[in-house]
Amino acid sequence: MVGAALAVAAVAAAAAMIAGAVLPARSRVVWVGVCTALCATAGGAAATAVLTGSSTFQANFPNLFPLGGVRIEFDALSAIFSLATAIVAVPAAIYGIGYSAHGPSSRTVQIAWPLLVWSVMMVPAAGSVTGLIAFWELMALSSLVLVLAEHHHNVEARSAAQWYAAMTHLSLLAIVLALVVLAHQAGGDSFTAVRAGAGDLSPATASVVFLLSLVGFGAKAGVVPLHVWLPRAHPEAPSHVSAMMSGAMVALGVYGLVRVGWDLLGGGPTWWGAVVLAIGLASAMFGILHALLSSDLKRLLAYSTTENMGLVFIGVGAAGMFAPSGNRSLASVALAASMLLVINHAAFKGLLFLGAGSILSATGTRDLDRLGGLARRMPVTAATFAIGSLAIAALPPLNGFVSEWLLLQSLVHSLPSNAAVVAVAMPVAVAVVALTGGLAAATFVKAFGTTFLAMPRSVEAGQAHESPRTMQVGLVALSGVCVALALAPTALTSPLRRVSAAVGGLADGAPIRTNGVYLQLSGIQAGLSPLLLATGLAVLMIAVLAVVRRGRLHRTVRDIPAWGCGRTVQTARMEYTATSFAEPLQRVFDDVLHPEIDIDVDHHVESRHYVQAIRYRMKIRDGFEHRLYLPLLAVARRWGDGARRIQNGSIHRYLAYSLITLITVLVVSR
Amino acid sequence: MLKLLRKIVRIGRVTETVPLGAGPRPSLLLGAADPLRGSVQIRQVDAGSCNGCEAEFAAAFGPVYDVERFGVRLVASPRHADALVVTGPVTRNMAVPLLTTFEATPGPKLVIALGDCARDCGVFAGGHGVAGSVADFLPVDLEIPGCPPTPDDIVVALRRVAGR
Amino acid sequence: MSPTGIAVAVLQVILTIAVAPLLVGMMRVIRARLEGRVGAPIRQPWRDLRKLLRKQRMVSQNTGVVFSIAPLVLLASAALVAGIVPFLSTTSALDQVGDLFAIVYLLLLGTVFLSLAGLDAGTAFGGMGSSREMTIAAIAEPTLLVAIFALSVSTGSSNLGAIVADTLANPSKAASPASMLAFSALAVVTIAETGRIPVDNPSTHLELTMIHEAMILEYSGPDLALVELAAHLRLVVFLGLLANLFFPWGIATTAQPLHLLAAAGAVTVKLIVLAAVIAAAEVFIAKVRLFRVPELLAASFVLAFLAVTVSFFLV
Amino acid sequence: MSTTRFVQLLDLAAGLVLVTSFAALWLRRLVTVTWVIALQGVALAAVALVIGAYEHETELVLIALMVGVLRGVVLPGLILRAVRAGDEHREVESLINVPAALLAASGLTLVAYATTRDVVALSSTPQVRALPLGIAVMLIGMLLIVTRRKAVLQIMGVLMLDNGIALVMFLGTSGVPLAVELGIASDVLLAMFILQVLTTRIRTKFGGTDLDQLRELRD
Repeated sequence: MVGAALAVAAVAAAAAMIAGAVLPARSRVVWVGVCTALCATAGGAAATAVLTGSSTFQANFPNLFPLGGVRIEFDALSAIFSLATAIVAVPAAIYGIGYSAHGPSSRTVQIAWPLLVWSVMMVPAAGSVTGLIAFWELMALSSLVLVLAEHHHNVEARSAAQWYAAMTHLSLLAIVLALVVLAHQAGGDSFTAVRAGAGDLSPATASVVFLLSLVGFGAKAGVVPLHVWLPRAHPEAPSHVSAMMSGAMVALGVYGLVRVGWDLLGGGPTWWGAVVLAIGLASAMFGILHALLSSDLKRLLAYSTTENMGLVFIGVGAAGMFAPSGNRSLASVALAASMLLVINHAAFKGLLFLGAGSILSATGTRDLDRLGGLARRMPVTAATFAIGSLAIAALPPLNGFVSEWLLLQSLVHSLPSNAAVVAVAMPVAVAVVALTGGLAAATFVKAFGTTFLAMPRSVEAGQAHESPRTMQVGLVALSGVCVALALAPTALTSPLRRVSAAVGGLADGAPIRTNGVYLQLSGIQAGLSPLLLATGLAVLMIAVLAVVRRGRLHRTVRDIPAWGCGRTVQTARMEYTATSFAEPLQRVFDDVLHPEIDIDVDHHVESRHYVQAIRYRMKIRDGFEHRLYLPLLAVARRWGDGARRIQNGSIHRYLAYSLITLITVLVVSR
Repeated sequence: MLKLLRKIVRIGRVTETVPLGAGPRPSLLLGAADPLRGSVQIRQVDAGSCNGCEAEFAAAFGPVYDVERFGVRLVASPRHADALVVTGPVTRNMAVPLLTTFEATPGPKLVIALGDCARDCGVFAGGHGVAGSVADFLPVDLEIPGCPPTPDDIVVALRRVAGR
Repeated sequence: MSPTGIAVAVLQVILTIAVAPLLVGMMRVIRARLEGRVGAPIRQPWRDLRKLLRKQRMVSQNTGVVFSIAPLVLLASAALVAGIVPFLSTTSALDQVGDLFAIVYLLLLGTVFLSLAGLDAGTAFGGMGSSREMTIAAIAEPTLLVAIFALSVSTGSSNLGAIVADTLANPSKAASPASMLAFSALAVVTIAETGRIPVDNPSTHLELTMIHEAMILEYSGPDLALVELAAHLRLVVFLGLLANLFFPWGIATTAQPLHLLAAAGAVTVKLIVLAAVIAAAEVFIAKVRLFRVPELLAASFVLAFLAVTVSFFLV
Repeated sequence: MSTTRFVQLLDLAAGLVLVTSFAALWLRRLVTVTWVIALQGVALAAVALVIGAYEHETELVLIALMVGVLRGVVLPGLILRAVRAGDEHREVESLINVPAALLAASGLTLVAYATTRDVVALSSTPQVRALPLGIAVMLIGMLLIVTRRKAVLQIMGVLMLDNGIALVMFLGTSGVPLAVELGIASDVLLAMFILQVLTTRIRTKFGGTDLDQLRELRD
């Protein structure tokens, strides 16, 4: 069953790529979309089979590459990530049909897109070092091509692609190093062999491997300080690709980290978890603060991805801290929170990026300060974006809340603990998660409010139309997933139990128990029923409506001007913009963010007491980029300039280099 | 803080204990089924007043007259209001805002013209910037004469509106 | 989820809705008395609400669905919380439905909807109110959750019923430093979240100083009634939480009518005391500048943080 | 006094010492900060009193009274005079903003707890378990000294630091004489500091501490 589904996925991906290569532009987009959706569905089916059954699927292709084969090992940990991929990929592929029709429909893009979906699906399925690296690189290359999709009319895309290429290869380098050390020690390439051989590693080597994989996979997950590519690359890619990258691809960073650190290496000392937790805390805070102050919709979503990956890291790190001190049931709760967040994040971030794509294609802008009033022009997009916003802000009764709740429960019940570092870290972690939650609510009130409510702030926003059917289908499907995950997270209890059983170094047992309605945690006296919360809210709203019956005595007056304190006309310029909405919080976090603010005042020609115009510009630099990367780049450039002197085009000199090399080789290999 | 506490204890209640006007009066304005009975929210509009009426109006809400005890309260938006209290002659610049405010008030609603200027432009009648009295623009339900009216007058009038 | 449990929950919702405006009316009377005035009678807020329900509803152009459903969500979320918090009895059916975290996020849901409604009309003041409300809500969040952390450390659960039962069983816990620190932290947050002085002035008429009022400038008639009732209800919910989490005495542990009656009396007394303290304190302090509010909330955060540290290390 | 009551009272008094040090970071008016410091002195005295009463040590009770008078009344009184003698800027000026200072202080508290874990684990008497509070107060006192601009506030920081040391001594040692000697010595030193600041302030304001001119002040 699992094998057949994976085979269907591979065939469908191949069919999509062939369709992308040979069909004419018009039908190409449709067939690529359909085949990609089929590929993702098949992958999702395989993942579901593994998560609901109890078997691990294995297959060997020993002679796929000249030097080694590829092994497929599809266990519950793989499956949960493949499921997340399927959740975002199927709607994104359908959405892509409508989106690409008037946008990125070129052959290159249409070939790269199914390849990306398939490789993201298959990275977790890889059961050997070679396989993992092969799929990883396929994923990196196809996504790089897709980031460059719109480079013709977008200069930003080129610089984004450069950053992305550099970071992704740095990441690959670290991953290859880590895995090669592991495989070398184990004397085998398959994960089974590596797992068996990891026991013989010295603690120091294990820690080095762990840190290398943390760098490599952390860069893919976009956590601080390796996040710099993320807010550049995700906004520039076509929106359904952004959804795929943000919803599913970055999560593979978490997959890799858990797989290498706590499955292959079998877990390590408490400080591994502490480091992951610290990175998670920093990423969550950093990501949400920048998302809050960003007025570019897709950039905001990209920074929020950094935040969410930070939260996932917090869960993984907390689990990594609990497990060595023997609190394994709590560790499984923390891990379950992370995994649930990965699934939820795929659903709501995919949804929000698709929504952003609809807005972008309807208005041509993603600048929040130029949007507004889209709710009545694009009702489907507005409704689905609202669901996504509420979900990502972790508000009940939507799905984001369930994972946030699990995460908080696992952090809160860590005390009393006998490890000092746990005792110190957990209050800080709870505070950061709480602040992140509050700021996320503010961020998405801003994002939804300034995009969809009130009056349009530009002509383009005023002339927007609802997007084509296929795009709406994608949006509605993903919001349906969000709602389903919100009302019935209990369905995920046994899959999460299998995941925690699969990660031997971290967790065991059943993190969540359920009787179908309530969620109950192992070892923690706490309950939650998202379904009953939603029912309660709905019942109370209906009750209020029935009791009050607004407009019973008097007809409701509609379409009157808003009350603006007696002023005669209301224009969109009087509205709060996204920038002004975030201004109080920007002031609060002034010392952390150091925004650059320019205010230009133009005075009236006749008297300087009258003001003609005031321009306010606020720019927030990415502190890491500014302080860490740019100096590094400057150093690298200096080295590059030095190196250029060696290469001056003179054939004589090249011959001389050859001679010197030859002599050196002779001397060395004497 | 201690000083303030001592002051509170020493001064006690300063509100006039004798009810102003005679006893509670039936609402004269909206009939027996008066929805405003016992609760009147007021939005005050200065249509061009000299601020004399405002000073007296504010005094009516102060500790001594305390019209709030009859269920009258000032609010910040005409959307929350039941009655508009308009002061001053309606100046050219305030005519449109006054009408906007009236339109922004949900019904059933009342308009109260406070002071002589609001009734008939008072001493400003025929002035350059004056567009007319309040009645020229809005249906006035109640007039409070005086230049300015005393807080007593204002309290009596507002009690009629509140029916208490 | 037993029928009696559901009955208790429904009873709690109805009682808190009935009591909330009266409590606000009482606070206004206390304030008036301290200012040397007589003040409106205690039942005045109910009169106001009744009148608002009979008034016309106005919906301005540019607004949409959000503007219409925000009052419903706001009131429903506050009412649901009123059903979950153990006001009368620890046997409420909703106890396992949501814990303290669920309560915090439910209240945040209401805030978020009201903020969106403030943006919906597109007026400058509405946006200003929303922006400020979200600012305060966001930076109050850590205090709330860390205070909950402190409470649940000693009990081992974040479920309200469990915390209340635990305090009932060990009365000395109420006087422990952790509990007192958490109480002060939650008290500051209560003031911030319910828009009282020194964070917000509920009776201001000056738009520039408004937070809560600015968001609802656009509501009229029945909508306004719902928003105001929800605001009253949130105040009661917060005060009730403070009262019963830290001083749970008098609460019923069964669902017998007599016990419930006694519990209703006890919780009313506690609410009156807390409300009176807040109302009296408001006379003595001035509203702080908006950009000093973070300092206030930082202080409350520190209190909550200390509560966690102390509860873990000292006890 | 029963043991549970003793633990509660001790925790309460020691907790109050810590909370007052946070309050001193939070408040802005110099006069209020001085009052808070005085309260801290009283709380410190209460700690000594509680321990003395529980262990029936008359000496410790006497010391408690002395500490209460000295740190709750005399030293704050002197500081108050120094504050009043200062210029009109009676608001705290700080190098870092208030929320940051508060967060830093909570971080210091955590550090205090984390570093004293081993000591606390060694003997778990209620006194020793409250020991981290004293360390935290010391650290916050240091923070106050480092971050504040005014000499008066730095004096208050020193006083807070001193309170922290005294708290640690009350909680950590049962050797009373040492506590007395150190405590008195540091108090005298502090008084000297304050007088120095006071005279400097008077000098900057009136151009010197010339006695004749000072007499004019009285008239």
